[in-house]
Amino acid sequence: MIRLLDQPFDPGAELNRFCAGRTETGAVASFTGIARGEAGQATALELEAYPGFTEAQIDEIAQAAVTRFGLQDFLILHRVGRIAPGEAIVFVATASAHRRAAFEACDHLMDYLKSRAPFWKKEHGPGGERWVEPTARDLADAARWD
Amino acid sequence: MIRLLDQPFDPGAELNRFCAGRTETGAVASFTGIARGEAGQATALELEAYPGFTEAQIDEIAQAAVTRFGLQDFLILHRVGRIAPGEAIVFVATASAHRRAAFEACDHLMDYLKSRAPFWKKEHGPGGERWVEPTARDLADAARWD
Amino acid sequence: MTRVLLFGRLSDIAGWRERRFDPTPARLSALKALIAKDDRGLGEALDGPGVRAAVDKALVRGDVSLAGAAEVAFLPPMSGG
Amino acid sequence: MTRVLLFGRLSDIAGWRERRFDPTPARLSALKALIAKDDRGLGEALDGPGVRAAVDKALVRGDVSLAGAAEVAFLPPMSGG
Repeated sequence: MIRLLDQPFDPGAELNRFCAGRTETGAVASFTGIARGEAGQATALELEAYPGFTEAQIDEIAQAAVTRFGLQDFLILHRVGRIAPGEAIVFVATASAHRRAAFEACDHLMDYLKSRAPFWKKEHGPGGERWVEPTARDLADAARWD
Repeated sequence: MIRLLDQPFDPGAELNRFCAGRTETGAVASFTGIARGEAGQATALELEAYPGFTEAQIDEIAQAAVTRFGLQDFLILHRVGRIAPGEAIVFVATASAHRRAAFEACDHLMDYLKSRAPFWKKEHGPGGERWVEPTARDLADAARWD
Repeated sequence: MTRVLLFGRLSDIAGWRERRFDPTPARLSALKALIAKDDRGLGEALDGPGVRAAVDKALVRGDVSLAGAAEVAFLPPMSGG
Repeated sequence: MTRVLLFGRLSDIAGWRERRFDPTPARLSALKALIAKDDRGLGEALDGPGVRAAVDKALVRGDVSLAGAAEVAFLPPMSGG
Protein backbone atom coordinates (compact mmCIF):
# COMPACT_ATOMS: atom_id res chain seq x y z
CA MET A 1 0.00 0.00 0.00
CA ILE A 2 1.13 3.53 -0.83
CA ARG A 3 0.06 6.68 0.96
CA LEU A 4 1.08 10.32 0.55
CA LEU A 5 0.72 12.22 3.82
CA ASP A 6 0.62 15.96 4.36
CA GLN A 7 1.03 15.66 8.15
CA PRO A 8 3.67 14.03 10.41
CA PHE A 9 3.15 10.28 10.90
CA ASP A 10 4.26 7.67 13.43
CA PRO A 11 6.73 5.14 11.91
CA GLY A 12 6.61 2.84 14.96
CA ALA A 13 2.83 2.56 14.88
CA GLU A 14 3.01 1.87 11.14
CA LEU A 15 5.66 -0.83 11.69
CA ASN A 16 3.54 -2.53 14.34
CA ARG A 17 0.41 -2.41 12.18
CA PHE A 18 2.41 -3.83 9.29
CA CYS A 19 3.80 -6.70 11.42
CA ALA A 20 0.51 -7.53 13.18
CA GLY A 21 -0.85 -11.03 12.65
CA ARG A 22 2.05 -12.18 10.47
CA THR A 23 2.58 -15.78 11.57
CA GLU A 24 4.14 -16.85 8.23
CA THR A 25 6.27 -13.82 7.40
CA GLY A 26 9.60 -14.26 9.12
CA ALA A 27 11.19 -11.05 7.87
CA VAL A 28 10.16 -7.39 7.91
CA ALA A 29 12.74 -4.87 6.72
CA SER A 30 11.99 -1.19 7.09
CA PHE A 31 13.54 2.13 6.31
CA THR A 32 12.74 5.47 7.93
CA GLY A 33 14.07 8.56 6.20
CA ILE A 34 14.41 11.54 8.52
CA ALA A 35 14.85 15.20 7.54
CA ARG A 36 18.36 16.36 8.47
CA GLY A 37 19.00 19.76 9.94
CA GLU A 38 22.50 19.97 8.40
CA ALA A 39 23.68 21.81 11.53
CA GLY A 40 21.19 24.63 11.02
CA GLN A 41 21.74 24.91 7.27
CA ALA A 42 18.39 23.19 6.52
CA THR A 43 15.48 24.70 8.38
CA ALA A 44 12.79 22.80 6.43
CA LEU A 45 12.21 20.55 3.43
CA GLU A 46 9.31 21.08 1.08
CA LEU A 47 8.15 18.03 -0.85
CA GLU A 48 5.88 18.24 -3.84
CA ALA A 49 4.10 15.32 -5.52
CA TYR A 50 1.74 15.00 -8.49
CA PRO A 51 -1.29 13.42 -6.78
CA GLY A 52 -2.64 10.40 -8.64
CA PHE A 53 0.39 10.21 -10.94
CA THR A 54 2.90 9.87 -8.10
CA GLU A 55 1.07 6.99 -6.39
CA ALA A 56 0.47 5.21 -9.71
CA GLN A 57 4.15 5.43 -10.70
CA ILE A 58 5.31 4.14 -7.31
CA ASP A 59 2.74 1.35 -7.34
CA GLU A 60 3.99 0.13 -10.71
CA ILE A 61 7.55 -0.18 -9.35
CA ALA A 62 6.37 -1.71 -6.07
CA GLN A 63 4.26 -4.36 -7.83
CA ALA A 64 7.27 -5.27 -9.97
CA ALA A 65 9.33 -5.58 -6.76
CA VAL A 66 6.72 -7.93 -5.27
CA THR A 67 7.26 -10.27 -8.22
CA ARG A 68 11.01 -9.80 -8.51
CA PHE A 69 11.81 -10.36 -4.82
CA GLY A 70 8.90 -12.62 -3.88
CA LEU A 71 7.48 -10.17 -1.35
CA GLN A 72 4.42 -11.01 0.69
CA ASP A 73 3.55 -7.35 1.27
CA PHE A 74 4.86 -3.80 1.28
CA LEU A 75 4.00 -0.41 2.76
CA ILE A 76 5.23 2.92 1.42
CA LEU A 77 4.45 6.18 3.20
CA HIS A 78 5.78 9.47 1.89
CA ARG A 79 5.34 12.96 3.28
CA VAL A 80 4.47 15.90 1.10
CA GLY A 81 4.43 19.57 2.11
CA ARG A 82 6.70 21.21 4.66
CA ILE A 83 8.86 18.95 6.84
CA ALA A 84 10.95 20.02 9.83
CA PRO A 85 14.36 18.51 10.74
CA GLY A 86 13.87 15.30 12.74
CA GLU A 87 10.50 14.49 11.13
CA ALA A 88 10.11 11.29 9.11
CA ILE A 89 9.90 11.94 5.35
CA VAL A 90 9.52 8.40 4.12
CA PHE A 91 8.81 4.96 5.56
CA VAL A 92 9.13 1.74 3.57
CA ALA A 93 8.42 -1.72 5.01
CA THR A 94 8.68 -5.04 3.17
CA ALA A 95 7.56 -8.49 4.32
CA SER A 96 8.81 -11.84 3.11
CA ALA A 97 9.43 -15.34 4.38
CA HIS A 98 13.21 -14.85 4.48
CA ARG A 99 15.32 -11.80 5.21
CA ARG A 100 17.34 -11.44 1.98
CA ALA A 101 14.22 -10.67 -0.10
CA ALA A 102 12.89 -8.20 2.48
CA PHE A 103 16.21 -6.32 2.70
CA GLU A 104 16.80 -6.20 -1.04
CA ALA A 105 13.28 -5.07 -1.87
CA CYS A 106 13.37 -2.33 0.80
CA ASP A 107 16.77 -1.12 -0.44
CA HIS A 108 15.56 -1.19 -4.05
CA LEU A 109 12.34 0.72 -3.29
CA MET A 110 14.28 3.40 -1.41
CA ASP A 111 16.74 3.81 -4.30
CA TYR A 112 13.76 4.24 -6.61
CA LEU A 113 12.04 6.74 -4.32
CA LYS A 114 15.22 8.81 -3.94
CA SER A 115 16.00 9.27 -7.60
CA ARG A 116 13.12 8.30 -9.86
CA ALA A 117 9.80 8.64 -8.07
CA PRO A 118 7.76 11.76 -8.94
CA PHE A 119 8.65 14.02 -6.02
CA TRP A 120 10.34 17.40 -6.06
CA LYS A 121 12.23 18.53 -3.02
CA LYS A 122 13.16 22.05 -1.99
CA GLU A 123 15.50 22.74 0.91
CA HIS A 124 14.93 25.90 2.93
CA GLY A 125 17.84 27.36 4.88
CA PRO A 126 19.13 30.62 6.34
CA GLY A 127 20.66 31.46 2.95
CA GLY A 128 17.44 30.93 1.00
CA GLU A 129 15.99 27.94 -0.78
CA ARG A 130 17.20 25.45 -3.38
CA TRP A 131 15.74 22.55 -5.35
CA VAL A 132 17.46 19.27 -4.49
CA GLU A 133 18.06 16.86 -7.36
CA PRO A 134 19.34 13.28 -7.10
CA THR A 135 23.06 13.05 -6.34
CA ALA A 136 25.46 11.04 -8.51
CA ARG A 137 25.40 8.47 -5.71
CA ASP A 138 21.57 8.32 -5.82
CA LEU A 139 21.63 7.75 -9.58
CA ALA A 140 24.31 5.07 -9.30
CA ASP A 141 22.40 3.35 -6.48
CA ALA A 142 19.21 3.25 -8.53
CA ALA A 143 21.07 1.89 -11.58
CA ARG A 144 22.17 -1.16 -9.55
CA TRP A 145 18.67 -2.64 -10.03
CA ASP A 146 18.29 -2.05 -13.80
CA MET B 1 22.92 -0.97 22.58
CA ILE B 2 22.25 -4.70 22.95
CA ARG B 3 19.53 -6.23 25.07
CA LEU B 4 18.41 -9.85 25.56
CA LEU B 5 14.74 -10.03 26.48
CA ASP B 6 12.83 -12.94 27.98
CA GLN B 7 9.41 -11.37 27.31
CA PRO B 8 7.67 -10.09 24.15
CA PHE B 9 8.68 -6.57 23.14
CA ASP B 10 7.22 -3.80 20.97
CA PRO B 11 9.29 -3.21 17.79
CA GLY B 12 7.36 -0.05 16.87
CA ALA B 13 7.96 1.59 20.23
CA GLU B 14 11.65 0.65 19.98
CA LEU B 15 11.88 2.13 16.48
CA ASN B 16 10.30 5.39 17.63
CA ARG B 17 12.58 5.62 20.66
CA PHE B 18 15.57 4.93 18.41
CA CYS B 19 14.52 7.66 15.92
CA ALA B 20 13.59 10.28 18.52
CA GLY B 21 15.53 13.52 18.45
CA ARG B 22 17.66 12.55 15.43
CA THR B 23 17.94 15.81 13.51
CA GLU B 24 21.22 14.81 11.81
CA THR B 25 20.63 11.16 11.06
CA GLY B 26 18.84 10.94 7.73
CA ALA B 27 18.60 7.16 7.60
CA VAL B 28 17.32 4.48 9.96
CA ALA B 29 17.18 0.93 8.63
CA SER B 30 15.53 -1.73 10.74
CA PHE B 31 14.82 -5.43 10.64
CA THR B 32 12.18 -7.29 12.61
CA GLY B 33 12.45 -11.07 12.65
CA ILE B 34 9.14 -12.78 13.41
CA ALA B 35 8.63 -16.43 14.46
CA ARG B 36 6.94 -18.35 11.64
CA GLY B 37 4.23 -20.90 12.32
CA GLU B 38 5.20 -22.98 9.25
CA ALA B 39 1.50 -23.75 8.71
CA GLY B 40 1.17 -25.37 12.13
CA GLN B 41 4.46 -27.28 11.92
CA ALA B 42 6.15 -24.86 14.37
CA THR B 43 4.20 -24.30 17.56
CA ALA B 44 7.02 -22.46 19.36
CA LEU B 45 10.67 -21.52 19.17
CA GLU B 46 12.98 -21.78 22.15
CA LEU B 47 16.01 -19.52 22.13
CA GLU B 48 18.96 -20.01 24.45
CA ALA B 49 21.79 -17.55 25.03
CA TYR B 50 24.90 -17.54 27.22
CA PRO B 51 24.27 -14.42 29.30
CA GLY B 52 27.26 -12.10 29.47
CA PHE B 53 29.12 -13.96 26.71
CA THR B 54 26.36 -13.53 24.12
CA GLU B 55 26.04 -9.74 24.60
CA ALA B 56 29.85 -9.32 24.62
CA GLN B 57 30.28 -11.26 21.37
CA ILE B 58 27.51 -9.31 19.64
CA ASP B 59 28.88 -6.00 20.91
CA GLU B 60 32.29 -6.77 19.44
CA ILE B 61 30.76 -7.32 15.98
CA ALA B 62 28.45 -4.32 16.32
CA GLN B 63 31.29 -1.99 17.32
CA ALA B 64 33.27 -3.18 14.29
CA ALA B 65 30.21 -2.45 12.13
CA VAL B 66 30.01 1.09 13.56
CA THR B 67 33.53 1.71 12.27
CA ARG B 68 33.22 -0.21 9.03
CA PHE B 69 29.95 1.40 7.89
CA GLY B 70 30.26 4.75 9.65
CA LEU B 71 27.17 4.22 11.80
CA GLN B 72 25.94 6.87 14.18
CA ASP B 73 24.14 4.36 16.38
CA PHE B 74 22.63 0.87 16.56
CA LEU B 75 20.09 -1.07 18.60
CA ILE B 76 19.96 -4.86 18.82
CA LEU B 77 17.17 -6.61 20.73
CA HIS B 78 16.99 -10.40 20.85
CA ARG B 79 14.44 -12.61 22.53
CA VAL B 80 15.44 -15.61 24.60
CA GLY B 81 13.13 -18.29 26.00
CA ARG B 82 9.92 -19.53 24.42
CA ILE B 83 8.53 -17.58 21.47
CA ALA B 84 5.13 -18.10 19.82
CA PRO B 85 4.49 -17.76 16.05
CA GLY B 86 3.93 -14.11 15.14
CA GLU B 87 6.08 -12.78 18.00
CA ALA B 88 9.18 -10.74 17.21
CA ILE B 89 12.41 -12.67 17.84
CA VAL B 90 14.92 -10.03 16.88
CA PHE B 91 14.97 -6.31 16.12
CA VAL B 92 17.98 -4.50 14.67
CA ALA B 93 18.03 -0.77 13.91
CA THR B 94 20.95 1.22 12.47
CA ALA B 95 21.31 4.98 12.11
CA SER B 96 23.54 6.86 9.70
CA ALA B 97 23.61 10.07 7.71
CA HIS B 98 22.91 8.27 4.42
CA ARG B 99 20.87 5.19 3.63
CA ARG B 100 23.48 2.89 2.05
CA ALA B 101 25.44 2.59 5.32
CA ALA B 102 22.30 2.02 7.40
CA PHE B 103 21.02 -0.72 5.06
CA GLU B 104 24.35 -2.51 4.74
CA ALA B 105 25.06 -2.45 8.47
CA CYS B 106 21.58 -3.75 9.33
CA ASP B 107 21.88 -6.53 6.73
CA HIS B 108 25.36 -7.41 7.98
CA LEU B 109 24.31 -7.51 11.65
CA MET B 110 21.35 -9.77 10.82
CA ASP B 111 23.59 -12.16 8.86
CA TYR B 112 25.88 -12.30 11.86
CA LEU B 113 23.02 -12.86 14.31
CA LYS B 114 21.53 -15.65 12.18
CA SER B 115 24.64 -17.75 11.82
CA ARG B 116 27.42 -16.74 14.19
CA ALA B 117 26.00 -15.07 17.30
CA PRO B 118 25.87 -17.25 20.42
CA PHE B 119 22.24 -18.36 20.36
CA TRP B 120 20.81 -21.85 20.13
CA LYS B 121 17.38 -22.33 18.68
CA LYS B 122 14.99 -25.24 19.14
CA GLU B 123 11.82 -25.58 17.12
CA HIS B 124 8.83 -27.23 18.79
CA GLY B 125 6.16 -28.81 16.59
CA PRO B 126 3.46 -31.46 16.59
CA GLY B 127 6.10 -34.06 15.67
CA GLY B 128 8.43 -33.16 18.55
CA GLU B 129 11.37 -30.79 18.80
CA ARG B 130 14.56 -30.17 16.84
CA TRP B 131 17.62 -27.95 17.14
CA VAL B 132 17.88 -25.50 14.25
CA GLU B 133 21.35 -24.82 12.88
CA PRO B 134 22.32 -22.19 10.28
CA THR B 135 21.28 -23.10 6.75
CA ALA B 136 23.78 -23.18 3.87
CA ARG B 137 22.19 -19.90 2.78
CA ASP B 138 22.76 -18.37 6.24
CA LEU B 139 26.43 -19.37 6.16
CA ALA B 140 26.87 -18.02 2.61
CA ASP B 141 25.12 -14.76 3.57
CA ALA B 142 27.41 -14.27 6.56
CA ALA B 143 30.52 -15.01 4.46
CA ARG B 144 29.68 -12.07 2.16
CA TRP B 145 31.08 -9.71 4.81
CA ASP B 146 34.33 -11.55 5.58
CA MET C 1 -9.18 23.25 -23.39
CA THR C 2 -6.30 21.61 -21.57
CA ARG C 3 -4.80 22.16 -18.13
CA VAL C 4 -1.01 22.56 -17.93
CA LEU C 5 0.74 21.73 -14.64
CA LEU C 6 4.31 22.66 -13.68
CA PHE C 7 6.26 20.95 -10.88
CA GLY C 8 9.44 21.59 -8.93
CA ARG C 9 11.73 24.34 -10.20
CA LEU C 10 9.63 24.76 -13.36
CA SER C 11 6.83 26.45 -11.39
CA ASP C 12 9.41 28.71 -9.69
CA ILE C 13 10.76 29.73 -13.09
CA ALA C 14 7.26 30.31 -14.50
CA GLY C 15 5.70 31.97 -11.49
CA TRP C 16 2.65 29.72 -11.91
CA ARG C 17 1.76 26.09 -11.22
CA GLU C 18 -1.36 25.59 -13.30
CA ARG C 19 -2.74 27.33 -16.40
CA ARG C 20 -5.52 26.60 -18.88
CA PHE C 21 -4.90 26.66 -22.63
CA ASP C 22 -7.99 27.04 -24.82
CA PRO C 23 -8.12 25.77 -27.48
CA THR C 24 -5.87 22.79 -26.78
CA PRO C 25 -2.78 22.94 -29.04
CA ALA C 26 -2.69 20.08 -31.53
CA ARG C 27 0.62 18.63 -30.38
CA LEU C 28 3.02 18.83 -27.44
CA SER C 29 5.50 20.78 -29.59
CA ALA C 30 2.82 23.38 -30.34
CA LEU C 31 2.03 23.75 -26.62
CA LYS C 32 5.72 24.23 -25.83
CA ALA C 33 6.06 26.79 -28.63
CA LEU C 34 3.10 28.70 -27.24
CA ILE C 35 4.61 28.69 -23.76
CA ALA C 36 8.05 29.74 -25.08
CA LYS C 37 6.53 32.64 -27.03
CA ASP C 38 5.10 33.96 -23.75
CA ASP C 39 8.13 33.14 -21.52
CA ARG C 40 11.43 32.29 -23.18
CA GLY C 41 13.11 31.22 -19.93
CA LEU C 42 10.35 28.73 -19.20
CA GLY C 43 10.40 27.49 -22.79
CA GLU C 44 14.11 26.72 -22.46
CA ALA C 45 13.58 25.05 -19.07
CA LEU C 46 10.93 22.73 -20.55
CA ASP C 47 13.54 21.49 -23.02
CA GLY C 48 16.20 21.22 -20.32
CA PRO C 49 17.96 17.96 -19.31
CA GLY C 50 15.77 15.40 -17.58
CA VAL C 51 12.47 17.26 -17.99
CA ARG C 52 9.67 14.83 -18.89
CA ALA C 53 6.06 15.33 -19.93
CA ALA C 54 2.95 13.45 -18.86
CA VAL C 55 -0.36 13.62 -20.72
CA ASP C 56 -3.39 12.70 -18.64
CA LYS C 57 -1.03 11.26 -15.99
CA ALA C 58 0.86 8.99 -18.42
CA LEU C 59 4.52 9.69 -19.28
CA VAL C 60 5.04 10.43 -22.98
CA ARG C 61 8.11 10.57 -25.19
CA GLY C 62 8.59 12.82 -28.20
CA ASP C 63 6.06 15.02 -29.86
CA VAL C 64 2.70 13.41 -29.13
CA SER C 65 -0.76 14.58 -30.18
CA LEU C 66 -2.75 16.42 -27.52
CA ALA C 67 -6.14 15.64 -29.07
CA GLY C 68 -8.57 15.10 -26.19
CA ALA C 69 -5.89 15.76 -23.55
CA ALA C 70 -7.38 17.20 -20.36
CA GLU C 71 -4.04 17.62 -18.54
CA VAL C 72 -0.41 18.07 -19.54
CA ALA C 73 2.27 18.06 -16.82
CA PHE C 74 5.94 19.02 -17.10
CA LEU C 75 8.16 17.15 -14.64
CA PRO C 76 11.74 18.20 -13.86
CA PRO C 77 14.24 15.61 -12.51
CA MET C 78 12.67 13.85 -9.54
CA SER C 79 13.99 13.43 -6.03
CA GLY C 80 12.03 11.94 -3.15
CA GLY C 81 12.85 10.42 0.25
CA MET D 1 36.76 -26.12 41.17
CA THR D 2 35.38 -25.12 37.80
CA ARG D 3 31.83 -24.82 36.48
CA VAL D 4 31.09 -26.52 33.13
CA LEU D 5 28.17 -25.22 31.04
CA LEU D 6 26.55 -26.96 28.09
CA PHE D 7 24.39 -25.18 25.50
CA GLY D 8 21.99 -26.15 22.74
CA ARG D 9 21.87 -29.82 21.76
CA LEU D 10 24.86 -30.60 24.00
CA SER D 11 22.73 -30.23 27.15
CA ASP D 12 20.02 -32.42 25.57
CA ILE D 13 22.63 -35.12 24.89
CA ALA D 14 24.12 -34.82 28.38
CA GLY D 15 20.89 -34.49 30.35
CA TRP D 16 22.47 -31.58 32.29
CA ARG D 17 23.28 -27.93 31.66
CA GLU D 18 25.72 -27.14 34.44
CA ARG D 19 28.07 -29.29 36.51
CA ARG D 20 30.94 -28.58 38.88
CA PHE D 21 34.30 -30.32 38.53
CA ASP D 22 36.53 -30.33 41.60
CA PRO D 23 39.48 -30.24 41.34
CA THR D 24 39.70 -28.29 38.08
CA PRO D 25 41.39 -30.48 35.44
CA ALA D 26 44.76 -29.08 34.33
CA ARG D 27 43.85 -28.66 30.68
CA LEU D 28 40.78 -28.58 28.41
CA SER D 29 41.75 -31.99 26.99
CA ALA D 30 41.78 -33.47 30.51
CA LEU D 31 38.31 -32.05 31.22
CA LYS D 32 36.97 -33.53 27.97
CA ALA D 33 38.55 -36.90 28.77
CA LEU D 34 36.91 -36.86 32.18
CA ILE D 35 33.53 -36.05 30.62
CA ALA D 36 33.95 -38.74 27.93
CA LYS D 37 34.83 -41.38 30.53
CA ASP D 38 31.51 -40.68 32.23
CA ASP D 39 29.41 -40.26 29.02
CA ARG D 40 30.90 -41.44 25.71
CA GLY D 41 28.09 -39.90 23.61
CA LEU D 42 28.68 -36.49 25.15
CA GLY D 43 32.44 -36.87 24.79
CA GLU D 44 32.01 -37.48 21.06
CA ALA D 45 29.58 -34.57 20.75
CA LEU D 46 32.12 -32.19 22.37
CA ASP D 47 34.56 -33.10 19.57
CA GLY D 48 31.85 -32.79 16.89
CA PRO D 49 31.94 -30.32 13.97
CA GLY D 50 31.55 -26.69 14.90
CA VAL D 51 31.62 -27.18 18.68
CA ARG D 52 33.65 -24.43 20.34
CA ALA D 53 34.84 -23.88 23.90
CA ALA D 54 34.92 -20.71 26.00
CA VAL D 55 36.94 -20.33 29.17
CA ASP D 56 35.68 -17.60 31.50
CA LYS D 57 33.53 -16.26 28.64
CA ALA D 58 36.41 -16.01 26.14
CA LEU D 59 36.52 -18.30 23.11
CA VAL D 60 39.60 -20.54 23.07
CA ARG D 61 41.23 -22.68 20.39
CA GLY D 62 43.09 -25.94 20.96
CA ASP D 63 44.12 -27.46 24.24
CA VAL D 64 44.41 -24.55 26.67
CA SER D 65 45.32 -24.64 30.36
CA LEU D 66 42.40 -24.40 32.79
CA ALA D 67 44.53 -23.06 35.67
CA GLY D 68 42.33 -20.57 37.54
CA ALA D 69 39.36 -21.13 35.22
CA ALA D 70 36.04 -20.54 36.99
CA GLU D 71 33.84 -21.46 34.02
CA VAL D 72 34.18 -23.60 30.91
CA ALA D 73 31.39 -23.55 28.31
CA PHE D 74 30.88 -25.84 25.32
CA LEU D 75 29.05 -24.16 22.44
CA PRO D 76 27.55 -26.09 19.52
CA PRO D 77 26.99 -24.32 16.15
CA MET D 78 25.08 -21.11 16.77
CA SER D 79 21.85 -19.89 15.23
CA GLY D 80 19.95 -16.81 16.30
CA GLY D 81 17.36 -14.53 14.81
